[in-house]
Amino acid sequence: MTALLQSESRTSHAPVGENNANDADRSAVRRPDDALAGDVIRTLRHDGTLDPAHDPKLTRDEILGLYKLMVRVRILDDRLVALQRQGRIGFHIGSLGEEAAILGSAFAMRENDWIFPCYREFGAALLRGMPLQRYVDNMFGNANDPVKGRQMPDHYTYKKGHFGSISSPIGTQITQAAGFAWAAKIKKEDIAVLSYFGDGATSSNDFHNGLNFAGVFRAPTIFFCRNNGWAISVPTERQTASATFAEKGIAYGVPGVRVDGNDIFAVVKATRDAVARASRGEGPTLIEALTYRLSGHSTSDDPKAYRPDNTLDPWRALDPLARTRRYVEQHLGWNDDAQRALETEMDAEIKAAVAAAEKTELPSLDSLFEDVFASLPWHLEEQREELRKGPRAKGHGAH
Amino acid sequence: MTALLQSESRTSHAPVGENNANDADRSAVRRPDDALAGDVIRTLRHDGTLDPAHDPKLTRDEILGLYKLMVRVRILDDRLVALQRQGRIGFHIGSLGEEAAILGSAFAMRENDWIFPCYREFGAALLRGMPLQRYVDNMFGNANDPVKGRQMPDHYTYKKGHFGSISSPIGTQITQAAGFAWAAKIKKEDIAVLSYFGDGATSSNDFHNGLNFAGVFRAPTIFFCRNNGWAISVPTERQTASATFAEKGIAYGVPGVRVDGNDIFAVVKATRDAVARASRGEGPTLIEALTYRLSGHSTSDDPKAYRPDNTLDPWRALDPLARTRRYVEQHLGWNDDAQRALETEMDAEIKAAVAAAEKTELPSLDSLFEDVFASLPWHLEEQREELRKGPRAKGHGAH
Amino acid sequence: MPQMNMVQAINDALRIEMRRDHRVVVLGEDVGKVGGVFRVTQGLYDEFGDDRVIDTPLSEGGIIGTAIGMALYGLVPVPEIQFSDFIFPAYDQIVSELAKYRYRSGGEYPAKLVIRTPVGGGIRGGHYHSQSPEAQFIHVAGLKVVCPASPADAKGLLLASIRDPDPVLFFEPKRIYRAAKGEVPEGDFVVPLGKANVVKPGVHVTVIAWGAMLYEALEASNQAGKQGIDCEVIDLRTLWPLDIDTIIASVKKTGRVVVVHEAPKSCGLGGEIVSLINEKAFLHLEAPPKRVTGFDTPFPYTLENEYLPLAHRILPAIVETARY
Amino acid sequence: MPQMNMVQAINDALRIEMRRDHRVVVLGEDVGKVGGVFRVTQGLYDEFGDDRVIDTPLSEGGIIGTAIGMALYGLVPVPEIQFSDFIFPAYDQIVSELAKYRYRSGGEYPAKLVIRTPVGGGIRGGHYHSQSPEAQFIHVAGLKVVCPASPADAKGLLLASIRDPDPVLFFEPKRIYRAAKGEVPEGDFVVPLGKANVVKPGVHVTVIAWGAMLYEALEASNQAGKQGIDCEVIDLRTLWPLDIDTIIASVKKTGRVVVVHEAPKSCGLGGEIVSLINEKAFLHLEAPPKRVTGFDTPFPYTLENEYLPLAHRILPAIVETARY
Ligand SMILES: Cc1ncc(C[n+]2csc(CCOP(=O)(O)OP(=O)(O)O)c2C)c(N)n1
Ligand SMILES: Cc1ncc(C[n+]2csc(CCOP(=O)(O)OP(=O)(O)O)c2C)c(N)n1
Ligand SMILES: [Mg+2]
Ligand SMILES: [Mg+2]
Repeated sequence: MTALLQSESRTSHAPVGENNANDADRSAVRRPDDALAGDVIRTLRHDGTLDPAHDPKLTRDEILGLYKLMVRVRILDDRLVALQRQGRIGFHIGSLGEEAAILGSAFAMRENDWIFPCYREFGAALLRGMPLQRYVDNMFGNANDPVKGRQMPDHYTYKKGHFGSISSPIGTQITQAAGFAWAAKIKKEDIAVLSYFGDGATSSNDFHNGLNFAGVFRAPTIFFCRNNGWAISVPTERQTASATFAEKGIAYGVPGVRVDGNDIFAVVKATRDAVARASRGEGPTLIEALTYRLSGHSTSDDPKAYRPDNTLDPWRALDPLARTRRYVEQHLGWNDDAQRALETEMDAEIKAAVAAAEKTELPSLDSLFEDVFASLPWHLEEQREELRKGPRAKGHGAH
Repeated sequence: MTALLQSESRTSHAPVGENNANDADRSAVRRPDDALAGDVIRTLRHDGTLDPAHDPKLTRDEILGLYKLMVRVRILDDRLVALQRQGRIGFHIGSLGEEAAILGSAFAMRENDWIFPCYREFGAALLRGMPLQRYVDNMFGNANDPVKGRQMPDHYTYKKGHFGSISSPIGTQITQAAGFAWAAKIKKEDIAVLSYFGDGATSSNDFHNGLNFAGVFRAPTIFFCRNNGWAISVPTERQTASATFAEKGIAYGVPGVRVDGNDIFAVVKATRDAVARASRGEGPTLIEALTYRLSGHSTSDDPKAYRPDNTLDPWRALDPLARTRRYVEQHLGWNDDAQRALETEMDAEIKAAVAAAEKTELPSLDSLFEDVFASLPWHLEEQREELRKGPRAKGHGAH
Repeated sequence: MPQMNMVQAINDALRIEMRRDHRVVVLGEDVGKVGGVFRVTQGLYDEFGDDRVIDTPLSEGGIIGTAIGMALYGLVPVPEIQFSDFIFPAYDQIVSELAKYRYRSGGEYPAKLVIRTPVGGGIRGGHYHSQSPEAQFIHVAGLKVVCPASPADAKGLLLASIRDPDPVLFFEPKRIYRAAKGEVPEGDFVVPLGKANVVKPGVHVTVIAWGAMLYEALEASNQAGKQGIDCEVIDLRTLWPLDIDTIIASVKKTGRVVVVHEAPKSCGLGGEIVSLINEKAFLHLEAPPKRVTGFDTPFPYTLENEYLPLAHRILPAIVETARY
Repeated sequence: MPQMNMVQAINDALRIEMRRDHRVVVLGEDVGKVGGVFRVTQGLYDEFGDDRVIDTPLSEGGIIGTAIGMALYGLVPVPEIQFSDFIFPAYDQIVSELAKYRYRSGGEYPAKLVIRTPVGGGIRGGHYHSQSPEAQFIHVAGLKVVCPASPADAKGLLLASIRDPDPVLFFEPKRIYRAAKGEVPEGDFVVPLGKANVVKPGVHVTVIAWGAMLYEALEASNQAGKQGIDCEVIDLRTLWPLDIDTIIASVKKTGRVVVVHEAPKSCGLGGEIVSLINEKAFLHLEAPPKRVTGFDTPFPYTLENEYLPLAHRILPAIVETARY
């Protein structure tokens, strides 16, 4: 009898050699064949057919709708990076390469379900109905920004679409999602909550707390880990010594599932299954979506400093957009004309939204003091008066 | 193919029914036959023989030495509770029922190894050579208290015996132990670090951080979880939905092992194996020692409010002291006379130590300000002067 | 009116509000079956069940993080942190999340909850069962902070806190949990947040205190009275946002101030009060405002009564200030 | 002497000390191969290797908790927290453990480490890449707190911090990481902790600042000079324990004080300084000490320059104080 609970050999991270992070060759970069080995759900086969065992049975319109949204998200990403390079917005953090993971999972949620986002899921917000203008206004932090110019770009909200508040500290939304779902369970409302986070976030206090509480109280939470290989410059093999992220669920009595995150069909299926489990009262699920961050971490990051560009090639070959496009071309009659029309349309939409956003004034001085509390206490009233009467900072004379 | 990583059915906690904490019958109390089911290392069989597969091969002197120390620890525990009830000390947190887990694991460590304690391991400190007087002085918080009366009773240190500093916040020592061991590894020193904590502590941020860092950096740490069934009034099944605590190691690539914590032979064996692994450079091990808190949480706790006394009976039958005593009586010629002599001796020792501690003056006023920093900054000098010249609090006129 | 101690008064408030408002849930370590290590939640588990009085795993970050989620859903969680010394594993969720939620979401997601936690020294708890961390929360914009000194205030302020739209840290001075007894109005009863209480009017020195130290301030003031010094003693009650009007009115009358608190002196609330008085009543000051506080050391065990700003340390400060 | 910016000066200090003292290790998120998100540790990984310049998992609690363990072992860890806004998941390890280790162990286990972390606004970082949490650490006994304003001070103070026997929080004002340039002594060079720097002597108003706001204080003082107001500008450098002698000597000369800091006003270090001045130089005060600080709101994104206590807000405070 051996009582040693050994984790299986590592399949997800370093391509070769043993798990000895401290001695490991740090230049080793995860290749898809390592990452996608083992028990990973895949639906969209390399030959362009769908594995019936994991087919979410999407309608033609659903598939085309998802594909179009993937394209829109990518174009938007591209334009926002350009705007940042031009100095017109301050920052952008995108989802290049992760569109299938993000859109597939958000799509699988029911209308009454909720999303507790990380910072890369603007695609999910658009899917939940957030107007493009609202998003772009946030990128400019202007007076129409849903968060009133208080947070950085990519930190918007959209309550109407059951899309939560974004904050920068890694992981905090995980525990909050568990609490939200738990509250729904207490109130006997059949809703599920989707919480997004990265591979790096699995090391946070909140991953531990969120999964543990959800496990104990069977909160209908779907913990969706976008394993994109990196936490800024830190590769997954430096993040944990566990063989996979999915198996971390064992520590919490939470079933874990691994899915090809660049396969939008598989992502929809895995997330739907998790929603069904939650709805049956069986509690939370941890989904590890294997994908890859094809861009830098954000516009502030230069990935060349730690990741030779050619190591991306095998992952580029698995680009979720290209894979989905092949499918819609093969099976649903999509073609270059349709693609061009879509791109043109999106271009125009973005241009219009940007133009409107740039024309919009900055948030008012008074807005600096609102919403700290439900109403203004004396000390903030005094500080507001001070700012109102005082000289203005350079460049803010307008409002 | 199912990609669902299901944890096995629960063996450690609620005796019957499914894992649905929120609905579970909260009066369910863990019974040893449930707790000790499954892959649990046991050496000392119920018939009094040792399972050769897990025999640590202790010498006669070692066994008798360990047994005697178990007795001393229990007597000490008993007297300290009495002193608290008499109002002569303020607090005690004991190890009733957990002596085998604590002493067996500490015994398995090599002389150069280190211990990062929780708060119940005064037995381990004594095993590492801490003079009884030092411990008792801490219980009285007098001028000879190693921590100068600054912390509560049971918060001593013993650096000479490689025994760390005790603090009340649950779990913090786990991460520190990992860092200490990691530093030794960086310095290529062959030492291992034993970190004690309870089942409740597995829910802390630090459990997550300590195990994750130790896993990634292969720090030679032995994470020793005293699963005593309770975190004050909260039973283990409310602490986590994982089937065992040992399997939490999977989340960190850290092997987990379960051991009968009331079997001192098994505990020595499991810990020695972990030390050997660490020494071979194979990194950390998580040990779950299945034991039971036979007393209240501390002298401040009244367990009758949440745990009917008779539910303890099956665990009392597994009392580690009684089990070891049966062994030494059967095999090593121990008898009632020897027992009485030992008890008398320990009684006298404690009496003497208590008398000495009670005679010792309180820590000096000046000691209040020392050791905040290596030397006294101006503001603490001023505060010290204020206290020196000011009127004294009632009852502290003496110093 | 019935006589209650502070534990009973808080328990009463929780029961009243849980009966009235079904969104209110209590969660924390040992709060359920056993009713909390100080027995403040005793009996609530039996009345309201496991879905509303919830024993949680041992993780303050988990307690506050999930409570925020519950609040976003629409419940009104009243989590308990067993000792305020153990609030720090949840500090990130409190200061980075809870305090900023309404603001950072443009008002879309207010996160309303009340964190109850025993505070301060007086039970021989040493480093980790004695601290008073109010300043570490006041400095962070977005939190209200309350600390009652009497059973009636404990009840009335807790009910006000639960009904207030903003997140509240409700510090319960454990030294007087059972020692402070008094009449407590029956049934629904609210003491408004943001209003200090002039416990004893006077003309020579303004003494500002709260929680357990209020009684020490009163004791010292009585002793000062025997020397002809007539103190005005203010119980702050709501520590943030504080009742600046009451403070300034008193200082304008007396020109002399002593602030008392258990927390270490440096960057404590005392310093803030002194600075505000400088800003608003400088020309009225006839003596330098004094702070009588815990020392800038960890909280000690044996010398607890030397560390605390008890009456024997407050009295000389009052006398010095009066005679300045 | 070579010209350096602050990033280069800190890098230089780390390199010098790592060469001199093999116990020094650097750890944190992205500090290794890529040299930190601000490139402060650039090149150290190549020179000292993965055992001494360590990329860690994404957990500040893990970074500080293991660093404490390393320190107990005898190493001298210099962990980096990527932004001081992200220090709060480690707050418990810092305030409950690091700050108290020497004290609580009766001196047996001092835990010495230096936490480096970028602080303050000025890079359009919004709520979570802009805060200045010094007061939340000063209030806790047992920590030293440093914040340099020039490249030379950054180097000298960091070397002093690493060699100091106590734990140090070393805040690096990111707004001037590259903007502040100056001559930096080559090789080993120490600026002692606890000594403020009178950057500009003057007789009318004492202006106290540190970090990036020092330059705003200087700018405002220069403008005030044009109105005939001669300010004495003090760069605090070590925020705790602070250089009380320099402050009091200056206030005794000027009788007027303006304190500037980015952190929110309430319970900030400014309040502590004002209170100390009250205690030690009350009769010298000719005007109420003023605080020009961040507002008591979360740190905003778009209106960052309205929030910060920049020169345009400091100047009126100086003028008002001078004319009081
Ligand atoms: C608590 C905290 N620490 C550090 C950071 C800085 N930071 C921002 S994103 C990031 C990496 C996150 O990696 P991962 O979780 O894998 O998400 P990804 O960016 O890959 O989607 C870090 C370290 C932060 N935002 N919060
Ligand atoms: C961070 C923190 N939260 C709460 C407490 C209060 N507390 C002290 S011991 C304890 C239970 C610990 O249970 P466990 O880890 O199982 O250890 P055991 O006492 O059973 O040995 C609690 C909740 C604490 N000391 N620290
Ligand atoms: Mg990632
Ligand atoms: Mg336990």
